[in-house]
Amino acid sequence: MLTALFIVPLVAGVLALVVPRVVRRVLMPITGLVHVAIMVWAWIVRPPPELDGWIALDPVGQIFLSIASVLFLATSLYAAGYLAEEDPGWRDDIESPLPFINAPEAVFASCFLFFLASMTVVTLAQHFSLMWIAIEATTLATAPLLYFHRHKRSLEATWKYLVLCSVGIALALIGTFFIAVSGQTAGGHHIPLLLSELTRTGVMLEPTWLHTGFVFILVGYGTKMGLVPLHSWLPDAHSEAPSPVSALLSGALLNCACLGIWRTLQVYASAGQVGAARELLVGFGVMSVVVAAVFMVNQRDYKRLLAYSSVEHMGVIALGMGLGGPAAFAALLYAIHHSLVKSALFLLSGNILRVFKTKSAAEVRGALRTSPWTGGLWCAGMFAITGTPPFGLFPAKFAILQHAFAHGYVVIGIVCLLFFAIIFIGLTGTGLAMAQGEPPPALGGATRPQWLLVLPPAFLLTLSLVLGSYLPAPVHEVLTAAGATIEGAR
Amino acid sequence: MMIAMEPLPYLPLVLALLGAPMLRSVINRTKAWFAGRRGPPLLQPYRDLRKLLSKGAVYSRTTTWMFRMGPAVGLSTVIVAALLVPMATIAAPFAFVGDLFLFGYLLALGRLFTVLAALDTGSPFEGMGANREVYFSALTEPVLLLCLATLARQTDSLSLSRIYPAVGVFSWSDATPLLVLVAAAMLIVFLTENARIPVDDPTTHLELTMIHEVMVLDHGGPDLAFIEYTVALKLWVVGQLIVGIFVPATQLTLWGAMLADVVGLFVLAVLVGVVESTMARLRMPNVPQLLLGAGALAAMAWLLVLQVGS
Amino acid sequence: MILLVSGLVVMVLAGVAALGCRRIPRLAGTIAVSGVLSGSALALMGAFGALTGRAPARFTLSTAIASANALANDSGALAIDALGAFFLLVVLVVSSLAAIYGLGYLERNTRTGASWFFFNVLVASMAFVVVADDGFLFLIAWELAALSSYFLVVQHDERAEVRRAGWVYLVAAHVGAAFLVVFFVLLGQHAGSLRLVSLAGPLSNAAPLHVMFVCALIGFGTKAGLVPLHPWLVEAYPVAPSHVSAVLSGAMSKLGIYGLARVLTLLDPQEPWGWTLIFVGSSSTVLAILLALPQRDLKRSIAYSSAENLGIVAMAMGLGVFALTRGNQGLAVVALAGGLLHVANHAVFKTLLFLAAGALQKATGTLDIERLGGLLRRMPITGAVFLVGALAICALPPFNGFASEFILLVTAFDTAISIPFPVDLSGLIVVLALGLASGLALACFARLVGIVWLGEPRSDSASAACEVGFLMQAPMIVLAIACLAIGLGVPWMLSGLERPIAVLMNTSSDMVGGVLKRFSAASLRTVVSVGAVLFGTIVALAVVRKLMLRDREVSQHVTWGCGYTATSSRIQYTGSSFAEPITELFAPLIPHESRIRLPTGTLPEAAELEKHTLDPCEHWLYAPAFRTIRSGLGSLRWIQHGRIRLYVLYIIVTLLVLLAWNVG
Amino acid sequence: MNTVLFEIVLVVVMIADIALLGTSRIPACIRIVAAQGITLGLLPVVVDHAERPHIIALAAITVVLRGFGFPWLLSRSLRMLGVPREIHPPLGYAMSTVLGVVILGYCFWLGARFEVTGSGMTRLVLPVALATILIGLMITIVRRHALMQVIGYLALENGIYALGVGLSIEEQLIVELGVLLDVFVGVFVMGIALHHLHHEIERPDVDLLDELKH
Repeated sequence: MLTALFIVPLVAGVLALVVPRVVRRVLMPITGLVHVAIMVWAWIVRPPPELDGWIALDPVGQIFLSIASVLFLATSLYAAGYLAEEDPGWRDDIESPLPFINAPEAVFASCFLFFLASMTVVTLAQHFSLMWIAIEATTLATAPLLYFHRHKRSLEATWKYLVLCSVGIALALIGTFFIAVSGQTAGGHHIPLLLSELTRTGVMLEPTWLHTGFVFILVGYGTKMGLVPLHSWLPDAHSEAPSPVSALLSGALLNCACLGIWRTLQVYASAGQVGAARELLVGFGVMSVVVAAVFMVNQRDYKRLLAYSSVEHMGVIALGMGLGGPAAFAALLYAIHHSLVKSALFLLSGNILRVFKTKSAAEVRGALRTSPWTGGLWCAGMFAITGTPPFGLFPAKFAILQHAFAHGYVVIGIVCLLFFAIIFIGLTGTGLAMAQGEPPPALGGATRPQWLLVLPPAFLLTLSLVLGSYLPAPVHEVLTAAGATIEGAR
Repeated sequence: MMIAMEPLPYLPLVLALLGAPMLRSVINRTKAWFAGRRGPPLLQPYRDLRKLLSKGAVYSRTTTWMFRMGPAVGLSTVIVAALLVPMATIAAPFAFVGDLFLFGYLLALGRLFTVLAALDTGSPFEGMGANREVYFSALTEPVLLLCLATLARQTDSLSLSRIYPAVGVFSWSDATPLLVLVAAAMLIVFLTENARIPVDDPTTHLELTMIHEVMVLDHGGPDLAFIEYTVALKLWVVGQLIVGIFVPATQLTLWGAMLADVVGLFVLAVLVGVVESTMARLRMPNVPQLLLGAGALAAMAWLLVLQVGS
Repeated sequence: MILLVSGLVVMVLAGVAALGCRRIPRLAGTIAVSGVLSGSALALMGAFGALTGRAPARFTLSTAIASANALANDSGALAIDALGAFFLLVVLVVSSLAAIYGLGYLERNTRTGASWFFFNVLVASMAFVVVADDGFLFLIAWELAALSSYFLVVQHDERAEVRRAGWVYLVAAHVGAAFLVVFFVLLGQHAGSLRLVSLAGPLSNAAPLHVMFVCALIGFGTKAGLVPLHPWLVEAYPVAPSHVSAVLSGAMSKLGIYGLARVLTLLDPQEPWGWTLIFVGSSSTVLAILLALPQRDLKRSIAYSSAENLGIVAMAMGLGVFALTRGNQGLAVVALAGGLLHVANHAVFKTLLFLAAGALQKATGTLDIERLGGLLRRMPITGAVFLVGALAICALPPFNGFASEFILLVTAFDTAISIPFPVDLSGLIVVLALGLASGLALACFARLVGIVWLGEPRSDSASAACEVGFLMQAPMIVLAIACLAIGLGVPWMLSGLERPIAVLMNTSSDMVGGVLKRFSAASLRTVVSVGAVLFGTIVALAVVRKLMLRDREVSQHVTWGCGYTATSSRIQYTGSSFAEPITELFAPLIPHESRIRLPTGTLPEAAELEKHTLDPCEHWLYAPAFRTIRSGLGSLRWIQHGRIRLYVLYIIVTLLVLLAWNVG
Repeated sequence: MNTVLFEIVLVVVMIADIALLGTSRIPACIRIVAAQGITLGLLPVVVDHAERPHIIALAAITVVLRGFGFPWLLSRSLRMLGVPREIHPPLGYAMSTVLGVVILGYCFWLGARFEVTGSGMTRLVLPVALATILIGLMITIVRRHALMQVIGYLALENGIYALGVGLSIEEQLIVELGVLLDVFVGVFVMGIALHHLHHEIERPDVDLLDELKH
């Protein structure tokens, strides 16, 4: 049944290439719905491993799978509305004099579905190679999505995304080799690259190879995850992609890369060598927060603003992973809420872009008046993403900071708080000004909301709000179990 | 300490109510003597008051009840303030911990109403006077508190009725410099509070240079009588705080001390007259400097007290 | 406790209902306000037990929040003791009155649904702050209050200055909360739990007490608006709708004091804290009132005076800390009583002033005092209550402001007399600061009353003003009566503070009660009787005056202009010139920017002088700091230069460095 | 396994790396990478005695793809782009060569830190593979021509392949498949992107793609 999780979108993706347009637009949400249904079913029955244990649902994977699944459902609904609003022919670009055209919608829909399939495999994969292949496949599936609007900027973004992520993924492959070798040298017999095997026999792994493997994987998947200074592609790609794609990239894809690092950390922890890895993660985390702050103050492009905010949040997640213990739990909680909120924000930014026809934050004014729903949700999202209660990022952030202080990372805690404040200033200063004030007179009065474009982000934000104040017991259990996997009991 | 029920403590109040206008006569006579004139008769202030009280009134159309309230509130505050000040060894009718603050704040209340009454007329001159009044009093208030704090620390007491008799005891043998400083600072406060030279000139005829007089330009009849009486009473009451420092009340008999107190007040009045005859009014921008100087004196006194105490 | 929680829930639900029927503004307002009133009534009934001395009550919300926060072991708990009940009373009374007023104030507005929703959430979350037993819940409620009040502040976001003010407020609130996060993190780490109310006892000396205190002071001081953390307040209070300004200043700023008070129960007071509080408090007191003086915007001036009054409370706490560390329990009781009483008093008269300013704004459409004047004739009730508020805030007897300042002055003198060097200096500082501040406050409010209410109107809108409706008058009248009632009923008020102070000092309420009783007997009762005598004298003199004038000729004429009869309203003294001499004297403390155009040439054109007072903290501290941060961050922007080749280089260099570090 | 042959192969790979850094004409670079690919295609055969048929098959595919498929694609793209050489390389050819040597040194230093047991590995595998990887990356940095980026990437993939085969990891099939997928994604998708790039910018210079920044 787990196999169905990725077979369904795969088949749907192929179908999307051939079916007529009306069916295609419905196909995406339906696939999302089926996917969510299977995902929920998996929460209830806890299915056993499949394909010789290469595919299984463990707590960490389950969390990331659920995120991807829910996000996909929301974004696919949005995408249906989005595609309906898109002008199919040549049209004027908002930032340059040259006109441009969209890529075929069929390509978009099928890549969108392939993207889901590949992400699903990432979350389910128990074998390092399979996971690597799946992450590679996400790159493959997303590149055409990025280049949906065929103009120079999106091409540039796609090019950078491709080159940098390919380099990253290649490094991750090297890391995977090194881990394989570390198992090979242990007393003449081979430890397969299955997660369960590696964690079971962790102590037998050869440390030097393991360390080096981790470094390669960290740099490799870290590139995909957007950790500073490996993040350079991220703001470009996230800001130039069509909004539903940005939402999925930021909300789900970064998590997949994060999962890659998490898996390696699991092996590391079982080998009892987790110390050095932690320092690296903490370092990357802090650097990401700091550098993201640099670009979030005075950021003129609001989609880039959101993209840098993703860099920051990935940094915080890395920090949480690095601190370990309850902070790992918090990091996972953080990842959940970040995904929900950031996707909602990207979707909303699409609405704003549609109304105001500009990505320059300075030219967007009075979104609350032109489109009250979008504007209101945008404000809520701004507060949610900066970790303001009652949204769920706050408890997670608090817990991570608490452990930073408790584990003696006092300076790091203070630096983080300082830069969180700077980020708050940068983000709200730009974001709230967009919602408030009088809109440019050319736009006219309030427009009726397009429900397909408003409900998905509203749903995601509500989910974050609810989970922020009430975390159901099963979720809590799974989170705890997942957090414990990088504990390094021995 | 409680509210006095027997008649004796109210005697100083009666004295004040009766004798206060006389202080103004003494000042005027002193100034007249310096100017080589004979000056008005000693009872002239009483006559003025009677005359004013028997007149009708003219009110500006701009004014409201605030203007009419001003003089009454001003007079009430000074009368009540007089109830807090001891005379000789007689404790004030209301004597309690912290009465010195109430004294200061009562004067402030009266001042506020005078100021508001002035502003109520909408006249630019009265506005100016009001402005100067609040400006200078903002600077005198901390000085007065500091002076009283010094005395309080010296006598380990927080009530005027305890401080003043005690000042008489220790006074001049062991704390002369301290008392001189306090007295000097308080003299400046006294002159400012009562709108005398060198801060204000009550006899000037140019509105632009006035402080207190310009504020009451529009008042007439009984209201003006209230104001004139308030001025006189304030001279008496605040003057007592200075005179009290010099009178060694506990060494004298009750009546002797009372007499000394009254005499002291008239000496003070003469002193004011001398100051007014020999000095010119300061330029307005220099007044704050004088007040800050008084503050410096008071601060010095405080430091001396600390030195002694520690 | 159930009553309390259900009261707060009622409030929030009413807010949601108001949001639901936002298309009918009048209905929305009515629902929301009745929610606030009934909720407050329920909550106060619930809290009554705590204030009158039964054991603190506890209530656990649910384990849901507990699980969201991985570590706090007793998350989600609410508890109330006497200290919390006192602040709850202040918060809810102020909010209820402001809500009634708001119903009249927002009468003709159309977009009130959201406004009422946020108002109710604000009130409920402030109440939650006070009853939160768990630091984590405290933070959530704290931030929620900040957030909802932010949306209230920016209600008129079409104006640029409102947006700016709102944003400054938001940033200040966030930065303040960040310090609180550090405080709570350290608390959790060293105390083992985040309990605030039902704690086991003060924290041991092993914890970094000083660091924690400084964090708490900055965090809570920002909310209270202590100098130099006040600039947000003077931006946000004036632009908010007036009933919101009243709640912000009357209730919300008190939460900062509540927080500080809690901190004193959680940590063992140390002597340096006394100095810090005295220093911060006295500089707040003097600087804020000095800055209140030259403001042209009426509400801005009142907002500055808010910082002044919270400074007074901080000084009271400072004296209390000194007395505690020196073991002088009696003095500590009196100091803290003065502080808490001033909290209540400030809530009363500052709410009153903001409400009256709002009425003024509604009647005239402006808050620029240079465009007002002569309003006492046109709005007699509002004018009278404003005067009462002004008298109270200038600490003039017999109003309530005097009562608390009097207690504080006595404490300061007592400190100066009875505690040895160098602590006695603190008493002197307090005396001087209070003396100077009360003189300046007098000047400030004489100016506000005189320029705004007296004289002749300075603009058409001012001369066309008329009195506001009953819904707006009633709360103001209640507050004005409260000013006088508290002033005259101080000894009885103090006995009500017995238990809160006992909680604050961690001692028995009998001891506290005894001290307060002695203090009342020694002076407060007499102060009250002097007040009564004063009142009687004034009435008597007024009657005498009336009788004298009864049969005489009383005529009306224009104001005496020293011979000049063609007076107009423009000839009046202006607010700016009223303030100028004093600001000039303190010029080194008050930066200003001026633009001057001198008359030149043979036929000179009109000359011009423009002078704006700036906030020193803003001008010398925050603006440069933010500029530095901004330019510092800006100088790193080259990192993202757009050259893909170098991006690859970043990856390689990272890899090589990590490899060398990890393997070598 | 034949150690001598193995080492000869590695040395050839190494020489190709340095040559790549020192060559300015892009067709020549394509040929060098192709040669490197073909040489590497022999590696599994050398290591594994060619006993398993699928190894042979994979080796054949590798040779065909790396030696002929990709070079053909690249040559076609080059013709389309129309600029056959690097213009104003950010780092000169002489300096690039020196850099290549430095990288080699670094990799040998690094390689010496690893404990090499297992079957079929010489001490040369790790440093040479790593050096190829790094030099491939270096080429993307010190060359501005868009095609050179792809070539650099191809060199990187060659290095990974060498590493995977040389370390003879248990799941050999996975390694081969992975590397193939990787190289496929890289070259094909980049090729498509190159095709579009040709329409958007006047010359194939990646430094012209700097509109998105900050």
